[in-house]
Amino acid sequence: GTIKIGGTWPLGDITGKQGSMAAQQAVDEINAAGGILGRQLELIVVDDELKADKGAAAVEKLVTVDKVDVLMGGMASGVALGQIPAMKKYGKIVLATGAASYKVEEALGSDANWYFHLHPWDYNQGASYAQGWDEIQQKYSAVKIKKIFLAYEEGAFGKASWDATKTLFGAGGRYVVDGASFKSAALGGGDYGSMLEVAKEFKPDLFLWAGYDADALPMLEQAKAMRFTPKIYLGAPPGWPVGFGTSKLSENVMLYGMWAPSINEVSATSKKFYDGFVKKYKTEPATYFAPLSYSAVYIYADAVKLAGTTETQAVIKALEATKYASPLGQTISFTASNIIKHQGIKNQKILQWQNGRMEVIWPFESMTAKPVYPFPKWK
Amino acid sequence: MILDVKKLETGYGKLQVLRGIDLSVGKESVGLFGPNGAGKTTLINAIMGIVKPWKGSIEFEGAQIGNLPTHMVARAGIALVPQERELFPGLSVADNLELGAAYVPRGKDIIPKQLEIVLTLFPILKERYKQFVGTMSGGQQRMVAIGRALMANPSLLILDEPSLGLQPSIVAEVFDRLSILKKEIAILVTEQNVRESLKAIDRGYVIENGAVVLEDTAEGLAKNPHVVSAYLGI
Amino acid sequence: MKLKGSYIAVVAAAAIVIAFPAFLGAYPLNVARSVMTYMALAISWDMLLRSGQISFGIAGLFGLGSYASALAVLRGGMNPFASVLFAAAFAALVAFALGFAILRLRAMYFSITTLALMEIFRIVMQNLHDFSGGPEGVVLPKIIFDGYSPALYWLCLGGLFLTIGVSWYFEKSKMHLALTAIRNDETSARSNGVNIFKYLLIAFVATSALQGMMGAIQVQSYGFTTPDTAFDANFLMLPMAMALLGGIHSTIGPMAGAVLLGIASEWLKLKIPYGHLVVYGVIIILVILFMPQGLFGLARKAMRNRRKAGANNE
Amino acid sequence: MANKRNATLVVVLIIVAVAAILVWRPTVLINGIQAAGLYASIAIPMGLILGIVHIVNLAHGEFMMVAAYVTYMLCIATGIDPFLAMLPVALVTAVFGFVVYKLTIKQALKSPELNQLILTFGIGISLTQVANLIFTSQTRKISFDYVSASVDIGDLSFGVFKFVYIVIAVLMVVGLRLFLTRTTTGKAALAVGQNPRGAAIVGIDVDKTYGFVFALASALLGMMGAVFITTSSIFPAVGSPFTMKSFCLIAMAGIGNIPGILGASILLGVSENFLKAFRATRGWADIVFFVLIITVILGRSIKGKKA
Amino acid sequence: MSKLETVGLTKSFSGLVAVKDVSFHMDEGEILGIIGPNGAGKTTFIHLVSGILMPTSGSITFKGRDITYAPAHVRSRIGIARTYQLIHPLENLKVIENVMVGAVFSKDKSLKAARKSAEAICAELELDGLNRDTTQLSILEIKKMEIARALANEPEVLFLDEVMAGLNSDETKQVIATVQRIARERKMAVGVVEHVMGVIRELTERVIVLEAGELIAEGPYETVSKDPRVVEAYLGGAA
Ligand SMILES: Nc1ncnc2c1ncn2[C@@H]1O[C@H](COP(=O)(O)OP(=O)(O)OP(=O)(O)O)[C@@H](O)[C@H]1O
Ligand SMILES: Nc1ncnc2c1ncn2[C@@H]1O[C@H](COP(=O)(O)OP(=O)(O)OP(=O)(O)O)[C@@H](O)[C@H]1O
Ligand SMILES: [Mg+2]
Ligand SMILES: [Mg+2]
Repeated sequence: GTIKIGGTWPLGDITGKQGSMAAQQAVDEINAAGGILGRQLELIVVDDELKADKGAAAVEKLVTVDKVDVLMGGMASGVALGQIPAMKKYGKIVLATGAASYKVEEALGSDANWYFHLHPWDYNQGASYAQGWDEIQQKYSAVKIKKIFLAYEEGAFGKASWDATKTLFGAGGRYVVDGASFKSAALGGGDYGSMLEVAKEFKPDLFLWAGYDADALPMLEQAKAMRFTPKIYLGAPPGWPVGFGTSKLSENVMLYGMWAPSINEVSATSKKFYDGFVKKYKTEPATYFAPLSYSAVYIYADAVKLAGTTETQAVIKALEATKYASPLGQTISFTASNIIKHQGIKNQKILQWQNGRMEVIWPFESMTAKPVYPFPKWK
Repeated sequence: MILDVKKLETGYGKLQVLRGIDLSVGKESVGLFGPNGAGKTTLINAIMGIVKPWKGSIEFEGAQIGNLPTHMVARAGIALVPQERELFPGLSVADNLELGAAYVPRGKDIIPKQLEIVLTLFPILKERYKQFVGTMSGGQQRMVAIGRALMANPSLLILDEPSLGLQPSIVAEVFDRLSILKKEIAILVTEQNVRESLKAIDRGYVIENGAVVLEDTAEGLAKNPHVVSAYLGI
Repeated sequence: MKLKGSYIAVVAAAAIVIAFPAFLGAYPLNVARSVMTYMALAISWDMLLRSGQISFGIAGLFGLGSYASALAVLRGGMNPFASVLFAAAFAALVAFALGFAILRLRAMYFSITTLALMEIFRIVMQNLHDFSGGPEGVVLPKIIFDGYSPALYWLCLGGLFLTIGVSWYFEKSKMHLALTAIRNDETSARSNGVNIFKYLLIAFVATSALQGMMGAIQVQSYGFTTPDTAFDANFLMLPMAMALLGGIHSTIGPMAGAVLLGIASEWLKLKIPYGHLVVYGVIIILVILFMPQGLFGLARKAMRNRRKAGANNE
Repeated sequence: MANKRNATLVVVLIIVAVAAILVWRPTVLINGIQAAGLYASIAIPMGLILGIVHIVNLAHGEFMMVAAYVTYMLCIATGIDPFLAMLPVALVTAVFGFVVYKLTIKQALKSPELNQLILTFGIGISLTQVANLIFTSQTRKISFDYVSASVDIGDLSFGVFKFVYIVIAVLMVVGLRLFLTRTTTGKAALAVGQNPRGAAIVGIDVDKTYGFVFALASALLGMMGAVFITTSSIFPAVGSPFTMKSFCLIAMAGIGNIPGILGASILLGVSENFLKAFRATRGWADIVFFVLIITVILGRSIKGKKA
Repeated sequence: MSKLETVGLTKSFSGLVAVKDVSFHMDEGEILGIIGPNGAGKTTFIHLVSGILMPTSGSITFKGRDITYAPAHVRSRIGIARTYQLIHPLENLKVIENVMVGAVFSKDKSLKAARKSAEAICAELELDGLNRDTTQLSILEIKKMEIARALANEPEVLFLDEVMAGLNSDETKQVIATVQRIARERKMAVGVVEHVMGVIRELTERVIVLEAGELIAEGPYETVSKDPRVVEAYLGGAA
């Protein structure tokens, strides 16, 4: 029979929708190349609807009804928390493409050796950025950062970013950190005035906002109206609006991320993934969840090949030996994080919008352009 | 004949109320009597297009109106004082009266003249011109309802128990007014206050159990023993 | 005679439902839990609706119950089972206190106020970072019954049975007269000795306790809660839609509606992975347009017609 | 009655405004009024429908979302400015509102209000999800230079473009007030709202009036949706938070009190921004919205009891 | 001894004084007529006495107990019942349940006992088809049902606000006879508001006349109906 992969993503959201599409793309590619161990792969996707109970039911169904060999997917931490009891019960291999919150790791506990977390934890991300800015400042002497301001949305994502930023940048007195929350436009907010006022008063060298794509342009517009011009204007949303690069305001805005089409230039896998995706679906991958989910399928397929079986313990062993040159422009392997044993990606990328494209400026090994600094003052 | 109802049958849902009513009104005042639940209001609702006829026909000034929606019936020239009054509680007396005329043909032109008539008939309405109708007493609201229908200057005026809740002196005035009006327009009126209304009508029908059981002139009815015992006792 | 027959039917149905774990797998049990949770919320919402008050606070009390239970276990070291009772009592207490202020409100003003209260609960939980975990919520050290599916199912079923029982009592006792009178005509009710405030308060407190209890059962079964999951607007709108779909002002109606919508949503999702919610929305629209009385209303009508037809034949 | 309600709102409003200036945060007023304009101009069309057709349109925000997408597509396709698109979009949404009314809401008018509530909830889900299928959840936004128009007073620089919303709101209030109290059609609409059967009896076409009110409200909302895309990103769920906000504002003003909606919006906008101006209270800004609503509603009910 | 007494009872609605300084009393077993022009304040007066509205000033005592600000349901429980000028059926309850409400909540009867006494009252009023929905009733039946519901409260004082309005004379006579009989049997004080003078003449021993909120005349109908003020303000030429 086929090797069955069970996927749960929020199919109504662009992240999950394209994540599941990219996973299907990988499955098709592998099947076209003859499958694994002479068997074809089959992807069964169930929508988690961004709800914990639905996500849990999806896991129960995939395991007990469809009898899948492996589970993958995921985006929101809240859903992952709901799924974990069911996952624990069955001990099936899980390749998680989402769930950044450290709470998820707490809920998993240290025994969950079947859980392979591809997506970095929130604290991994923070540490990675701290490292990134250190290295950038060393390399480009013009870049000097002392004061960092974080604007964070009121929800779990923003709050986690704020906690991580405070501890990672605030410690040791290297940086002066301040922050203010705002209500994301994605949740009916969209007024950044009072937050920007605080930011402007603080006169940060680096202004970072952690929100959603809906906040990207309106925040820039309001910042411009208030003549707020930090040296670095940096955003960390999970995705960007359609055609953000075509806006004049986008020029030289920096961003945190994992993937951009420009990585095609430095990674052959990325190019293969990108071209395949566009050809198959006639649209661009909009967020990193697509290449990440694509990677999850390949990582599992490689492990099964290596193990020569789909038997759980053998595959876990094989997965521990993973070295996958992913479309994210970096090689993925699993090492321990704070609690769990199998953490995949730990570092992020720093990118910059230049001429309508997202260019990687750090890490230097996958760099596609030099940073433009400072962020140009408004005309 | 201004109104001609032939073999009318209708009811609510599956419940049949009218079982073949024949009735006509010319330039005169016609009374409609009958016990509770006989179907008087139902007949009026059918004429107004509030309930649809099942069988039979309703002709008004030579045209079939049986299937017209209510607002078209009103615009054709029939004004109604409903039993339940059906006023606009959150609008003032002024607005309630104005709306009585606003949607009938040429209604806007006659507003001042009709207003004069109504306010003379019910002086209290002039005093309470800006009061919300919802806060008025039962009888005052009845006056607004009668006034609103008069505003339209209709060719057929239908009054469903106009005296309900009115003080005796005003009841008398209303019927006086109807006696004058009947020279110009057709009037169809239902009443439990038969004694008073007989003074104002030319002819009358007695309806029982959804059918006409008696039709006679006002004098004829006043002498009819059945009418005397059932309707003129008090 | 007839009464006896329906008792037997109810007991038989209950027995079958209790025995479900014997022949159903983990997945159907999980779906059933979700359906039962919504069912209990729908019934409890309907119980207050019988007085004419449309509460928009279901999700608020559900969420409050979730947090009360989770925090009692986490911060107070309470036994998980005790925490379910504690949550119900806590929700009842909150409802009792709030009831004095808000039960004088009617119609849309009552609805909006309950909605606003729900938002306030959510914002408070979101902002009390140290106590309630803030936006990221709290994770329990372990879930009840170690996640054993049948046990979780029975726990949820217990909550549901209790809800049905209370609702049934509301239907059969003088609560029925009181609530219906209040709904139909308060003035008339008052003039006939109905202490409106007292009965509204009883109904509000009882339904709030049930909603809080279901929230606690949910949190103990999943082992975590966050403001977004605890106060999810779905816990507000779906129970309402279910009750309406099945037929309001009854116990059986919301039950039927919950089964129908709950299973339909799961089934649609599997059949139409992308875009099932469009169909879901359309189903709601169509049912309201073509079955304004709900399933139960339809059945009632059919029964009445049959009885009439029978009577005519005699 | 309505005037009294407004008077209360005005008094509270003045107190809050004075307090804001006292602590010398002029931006509290600026941001507050800008936010208020947006709230009010979205809520007013809903208030119109609620006041006359007595329907709580839970798809209200979704109607605006549709208008926003229509505007977006139009602007992308033709390159015109959203302000120019206002009229064609209003036309489209008027037709859209009318069709939705005819196909669905009209059929449920005789049912209890709860049916209408759930019906419009279903319409809302369907609209959001259709938009999600067509456009995905990824947001869209066109940038316009004028949105960042700015004024400097001393050290203070602030955006002025968003004042456009308060202008729109005021125009709506004045226009609707004139329409409802001075024109026969307006009075007829009120009459239909209070007693449809009575309205039919005097010759008012009830169905047409409902359809008209729906179309009018949708047109207003459509214009609003067109302007909305200048300052806000759009995505399928963009409208839904505004449904609840609008509903709350209307309740605060009292049903049928359209000027009150504007007053309530200003009160809320300013108070919200007042809390946002301080670090300690920033996270609680949302709560003020709901606390105020409850306070005002309860306050009114107590006063109503006494009267 | 007076059952019910008011002293200086006044109610104003933002300026408009609907009931003005009314002092009156009602005695055991008497049937009192309350008449007066439209808008005179009769309904408002009953609202005040039954607790649906609270007075602006003045006091109300029932069997010596001050009840000026007692809530409506309390007054119903201690023995004041009423009907409404506009009908108030509880349309989601069956006819019998409508009547039971009065017994269950005013007299704290069990459902069973309440059903029994409701059936008895309905039989007395010749109201049958007790398992019907109220929408199937004619006006006469609804009015009977509302009287039955008020009687199920087992009141000592009962107000009837235009209950005969809309009934024909046959039906009116029937209702009058029943009310008279029950009032006598139960020694109940009854206040009757009517515009049909025949009813007042038949039914009442004593009449009070309100005009513009004020009590302008009091006495047997025969005397009052000849009072020039009453004739002018109320009866017109019709008397
Ligand atoms: N909306 C309705 N739905 C169902 N049945 C109704 C409705 N309206 C009236 N009926 C029934 O139809 C019958 C006739 O009622 P109708 O109101 O026409 O009588 P009526 O002669 O006007 O009596 P009344 O003197 O009480 O006004 C009654 O038995 C009544 O119960
Ligand atoms: N809520 C209110 N607001 C303002 N005025 C009111 C209110 N309720 C009643 N009124 C006024 O008080 C006066 C007395 O009304 P009430 O209903 O008591 O009269 P009534 O004697 O019962 O008259 P009717 O015989 O017409 O029923 C009327 O003028 C009425 O307009
Ligand atoms: Mg009638
Ligand atoms: Mg009266």
